[in-house]
Amino acid sequence: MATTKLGFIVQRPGYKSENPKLAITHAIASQSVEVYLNEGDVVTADIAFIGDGVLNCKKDQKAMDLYKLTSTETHIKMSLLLDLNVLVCKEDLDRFGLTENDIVIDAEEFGAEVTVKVVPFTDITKMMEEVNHLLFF
Amino acid sequence: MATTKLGFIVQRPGYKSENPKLAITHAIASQSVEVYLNEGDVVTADIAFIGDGVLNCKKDQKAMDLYKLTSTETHIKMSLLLDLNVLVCKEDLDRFGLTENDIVIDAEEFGAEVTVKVVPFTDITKMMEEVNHLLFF
Amino acid sequence: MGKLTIGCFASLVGSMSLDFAVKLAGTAMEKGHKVDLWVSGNGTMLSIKGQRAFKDYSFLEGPLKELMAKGLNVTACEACAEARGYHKENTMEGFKRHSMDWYLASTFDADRVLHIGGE
Amino acid sequence: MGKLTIGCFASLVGSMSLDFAVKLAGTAMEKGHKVDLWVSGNGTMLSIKGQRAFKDYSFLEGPLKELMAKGLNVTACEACAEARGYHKENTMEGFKRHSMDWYLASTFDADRVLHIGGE
Amino acid sequence: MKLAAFVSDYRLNVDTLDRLNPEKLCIILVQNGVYHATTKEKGSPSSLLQKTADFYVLIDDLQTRGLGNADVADNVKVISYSDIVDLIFNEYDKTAWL
Amino acid sequence: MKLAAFVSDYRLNVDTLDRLNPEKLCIILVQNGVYHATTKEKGSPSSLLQKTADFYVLIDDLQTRGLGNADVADNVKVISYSDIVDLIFNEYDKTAWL
Repeated sequence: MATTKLGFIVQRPGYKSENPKLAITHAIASQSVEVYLNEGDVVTADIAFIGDGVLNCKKDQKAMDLYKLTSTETHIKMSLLLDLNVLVCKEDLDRFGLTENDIVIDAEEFGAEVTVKVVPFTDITKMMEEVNHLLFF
Repeated sequence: MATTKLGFIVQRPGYKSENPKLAITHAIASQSVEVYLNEGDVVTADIAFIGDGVLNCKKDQKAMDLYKLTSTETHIKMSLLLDLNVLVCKEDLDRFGLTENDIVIDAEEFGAEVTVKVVPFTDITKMMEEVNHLLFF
Repeated sequence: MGKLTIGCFASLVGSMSLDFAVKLAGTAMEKGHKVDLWVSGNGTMLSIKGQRAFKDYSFLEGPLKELMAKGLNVTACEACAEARGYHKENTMEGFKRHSMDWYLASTFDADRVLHIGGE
Repeated sequence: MGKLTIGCFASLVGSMSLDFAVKLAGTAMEKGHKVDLWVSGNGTMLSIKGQRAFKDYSFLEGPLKELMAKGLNVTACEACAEARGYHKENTMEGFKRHSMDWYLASTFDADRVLHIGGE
Repeated sequence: MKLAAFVSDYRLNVDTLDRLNPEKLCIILVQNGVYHATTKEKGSPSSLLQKTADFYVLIDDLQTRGLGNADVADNVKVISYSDIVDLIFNEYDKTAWL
Repeated sequence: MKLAAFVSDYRLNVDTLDRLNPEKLCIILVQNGVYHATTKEKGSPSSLLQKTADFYVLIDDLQTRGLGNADVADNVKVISYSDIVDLIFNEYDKTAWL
């Protein structure tokens, strides 16, 4: 019985490249990893949005209406529904003049119980220290 | 009998994206465009390297030896062989501390008669004014 | 009314440059302009038939077929497509494949050229 | 000796990140390490069989086959491949296709993970 | 030259716009370029908006990113795809995608 | 944390390196990141080289671009693929590709 912890760090805004969405979909895949592992072994995935990456978290993204494409907002909500730990850097939100009111915080409409956590960068550093491997997007 | 002039402007270094090479291969395609046009009608393509794009022009690129990939240097020589007008911004070479000795200037080994022209940016501006359409890479 | 030639080198998935190109092409045609669309490099992915309509990815086969029916002239770079494993038999009906000179020829009588290259 | 898991999301043509990933994998294996290679997004292009060996483009089918013969474990994201028109029948022999959890499972007992994502 | 320049990224990796000096210039913000119209970092708008040019931003690409008219700087006009077609055909003779 | 950070581009569009403060840091310059090791703009070396870190540059990627040992700044060590494998297995515990 062992746990491997991964930290997914999203540093860039969405829609210019597939990377921010792939970060979320890969992190979500931690929920089905058991089929490859021995009983009790797990892989966990925390997601942190830092730098320009926090722009992915803006709410009311109309990608589906305008381009028939699932929004990054919806992807973030899916990760909450699956109980992932999602961190957003407070200093970067501040830098862009964004508050918790401007970003995706919960996915209550899907029944998600966890919420996005707006945290100081020191908490993200701590997560980076604690995980076994880092994946930067 | 008419002529349409195109200006291909390469602003980025090579090998990170296919764009600088595609600029050259598309410009070279001006030499075979007549099959689609009426007799006497032509399309010309000038190529200008500006900004970080001048780094494409460094000589002695070992891409074939190391990665089995045609170098951007070879592509530039092909464009000289086909008599294209290739301009390199002097101010940008100066900025990087590069001289004519550091870059591809001719393709004499293939029998090319034209050479790369190191010119001040004002000459590139003039080319941009004179062409019918610009294509930035 | 004029002619617009659009060239796009970006991948179908990720950058949304092809989404932009197809929407712009459709809008220009609605306004009575003639449009040629050239895709090269990773943009040749646009030419494949039977694109899977995952909602997570751009899916432009539908809108593209509508525009082709209305006269959109769309061509992929043959060498770029082959290098990516996209062969003639996987190409959407009506989507042409030529060498790069097709794009340059299209600019010959174009009133405007929008080359979407940067990345 | 350890285990290295490499993930790469970049296209076969253009960025040279896959060239880097394959060369690094080969070098690590020569030094006695075990290597898993995961390709996702545009990187799934690496999985296609019958890659045309144009010298203008990266051509990694050859080196990859050699490494697979020596034990390289290489897998493409199935959904990413399908979205790009790369189907099972076009996949190089020995190149596996799985969902993204394969990559995460590979990291479970990896000593080092190099995730090549940025662009 | 009358140039319509498209800016499609927020962190531009080219400085071409600083060199060009066309008779008439507009900058059309599309894709992640729309952040130049909306984002203030530490209270300062994007330095791009200080250039001498007419500025436009595409509404579809604003809304895709959760942004709207209220977020846009005063000197940037919000436009549609239809407006882009008219601009490039009627008011400019060349385009540049940077 | 002992972090081996790969820099693969010349014009970095992220500022992540400015935020990280690991116990031990190296920066491995690969692909177009090699220009940080070789390029002086107006005589000044890349600001990246001023960070507190050990610097390495991949010889294959230098030579691919027409560059070589003689072009490399004094505080950057020229290394091979084999050296990269040894660095990440023996001296660092995590990697970051920026």
